[in-house]
Amino acid sequence: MRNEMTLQFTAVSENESFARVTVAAFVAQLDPTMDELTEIKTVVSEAVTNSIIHGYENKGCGLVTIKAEIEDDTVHLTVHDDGVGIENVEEARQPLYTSKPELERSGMGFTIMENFMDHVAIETAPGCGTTVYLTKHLTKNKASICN
Amino acid sequence: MRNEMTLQFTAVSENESFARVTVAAFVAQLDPTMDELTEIKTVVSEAVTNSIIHGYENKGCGLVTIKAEIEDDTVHLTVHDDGVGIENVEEARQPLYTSKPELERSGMGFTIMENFMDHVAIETAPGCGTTVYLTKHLTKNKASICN
Amino acid sequence: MSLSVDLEIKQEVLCIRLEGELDHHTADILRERVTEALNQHLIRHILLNLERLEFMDSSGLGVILGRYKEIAAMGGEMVVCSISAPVKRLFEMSGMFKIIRFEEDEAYALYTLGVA
Amino acid sequence: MSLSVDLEIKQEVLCIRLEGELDHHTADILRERVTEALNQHLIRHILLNLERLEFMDSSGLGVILGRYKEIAAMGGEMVVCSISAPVKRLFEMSGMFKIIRFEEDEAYALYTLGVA
Ligand SMILES: Nc1ncnc2c1ncn2[C@@H]1O[C@H](COP(=O)(O)OP(=O)(O)O)[C@@H](O)[C@H]1O
Ligand SMILES: Nc1ncnc2c1ncn2[C@@H]1O[C@H](COP(=O)(O)OP(=O)(O)O)[C@@H](O)[C@H]1O
Repeated sequence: MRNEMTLQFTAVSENESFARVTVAAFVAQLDPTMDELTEIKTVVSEAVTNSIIHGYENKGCGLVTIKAEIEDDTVHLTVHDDGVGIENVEEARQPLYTSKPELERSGMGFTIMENFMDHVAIETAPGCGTTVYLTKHLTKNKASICN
Repeated sequence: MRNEMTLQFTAVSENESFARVTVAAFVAQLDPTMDELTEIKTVVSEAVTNSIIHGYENKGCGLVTIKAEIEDDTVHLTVHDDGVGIENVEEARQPLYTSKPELERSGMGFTIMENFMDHVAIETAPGCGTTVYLTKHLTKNKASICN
Repeated sequence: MSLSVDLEIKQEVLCIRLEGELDHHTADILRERVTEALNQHLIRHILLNLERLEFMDSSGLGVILGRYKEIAAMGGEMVVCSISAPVKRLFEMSGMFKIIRFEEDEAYALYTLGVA
Repeated sequence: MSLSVDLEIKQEVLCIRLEGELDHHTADILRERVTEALNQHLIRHILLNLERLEFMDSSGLGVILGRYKEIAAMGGEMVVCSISAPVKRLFEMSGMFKIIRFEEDEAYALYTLGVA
């Protein structure tokens, strides 16, 4: 079965929890393990928070768009903002690198995405927004493994 | 506080539950009563099901788009499909009217929307899809009522 | 969240206990299970227990009405019990209580259907 | 779902018990409550009990690190206990255990901090 959804919402921190819960509810159709669901919630939280804080610089406006596609046992997520974009992507992906230490950012967002997902790609340009592409293959149907 | 979200998904019945849970999670920010939340879930279910069954004639493709806006104590919802549209809207809104009795439809969808929401409007034309506009004013902040 | 349909036959009364969510997506499960039971067993009446139903919309009304028509065509009755306030409103709105009798709980409903 | 922060002072150890979800939106609550406690009371160490924390992301790591820096600047220690498997992975990934000591449960963690 193939299924897709797109969720778009105002870039305010109140929606961070809503966003990850919604993606989790959608992905739940594939009957993921609890760990897989937690990993997906976490990466959605990371990417959405980045759009709100970094992309839209916490201004309380702008839209974040999440697209989720499921097909067989694969989840494709894209998280997009039309914010400031990233100047140096390689630097941004370094563990512990953050451009906003004054906001007590840990600089671990991209590292967590890379650890929890099978594939992470970033499309961005200064002034042109950021899109993060995330792919995860879920463990195959649990029942059939036991056979 | 003003907040908005748009949710778009494949027109398959698997997404009916996902759609109403997502809208409920978003509206929950306004701290509605349990009854209000149930009413909102129910009308979302009605409108989305109509798009899937009637709009896209159960073909398993096409997209349904829900937009939810909250501002003060008011919830605005629109549910849109690019399906077949409605020929005679007045007839369609009649309690118990259904064009698909063979599918065991009750013909109560629009009647429920009218009963549970404060305002219902339908924009449609044959071949041009359908948009249902739904508005509900929630009871004011419960805490302040007690003061 | 899906629908679970528990069926039990007590002296020619088919007791249907629903748990979960009854909408367009899950209505088929209810229709198939009940129609199958009506075909395979000697059943006079239907008792529908909605105590553990957490959500229902007009697709639920449609499928319940469909089962009512089946049992009524065989000369039987449908009784519904343990219904939540929101579901009760849907039944009232659509005039379902004119044809489907409501009783508070399963024990009393069964009693009125002649089950000791 | 939000965050609730329960604070208790036991012999100069600030016990922080978190319940709910710690993300960017709720991190401010934790920062403000703890900084206020550190300013108003005589506190030597921090014990962070995460038993009832249901979700955490890297914003949580950031705000915990921030509190560690505050207590470390005053010469104190931070100990974390009752941590779930997913949160433990985040701590490990970011090397937090190099500076924040982990103990299984609150009673033992308090004991290691000299609270009888
Ligand atoms: N959506 C975005 N828009 C602009 N800049 C971003 C975005 N996402 C990440 N960045 C940049 O990449 C850096 C690293 O991100 P990340 O690893 O998530 O750490 P953190 O959010 O803690 O700073 C950020 O500090 C920021 O400069
Ligand atoms: N999105 C839609 N697209 C096309 N036709 C629709 C749509 N929604 C409703 N209709 C028409 O309006 C009628 C009444 O709708 P409703 O009151 O929800 O009852 P039901 O869904 O049980 O038929 C439907 O039978 C259908 O003909």
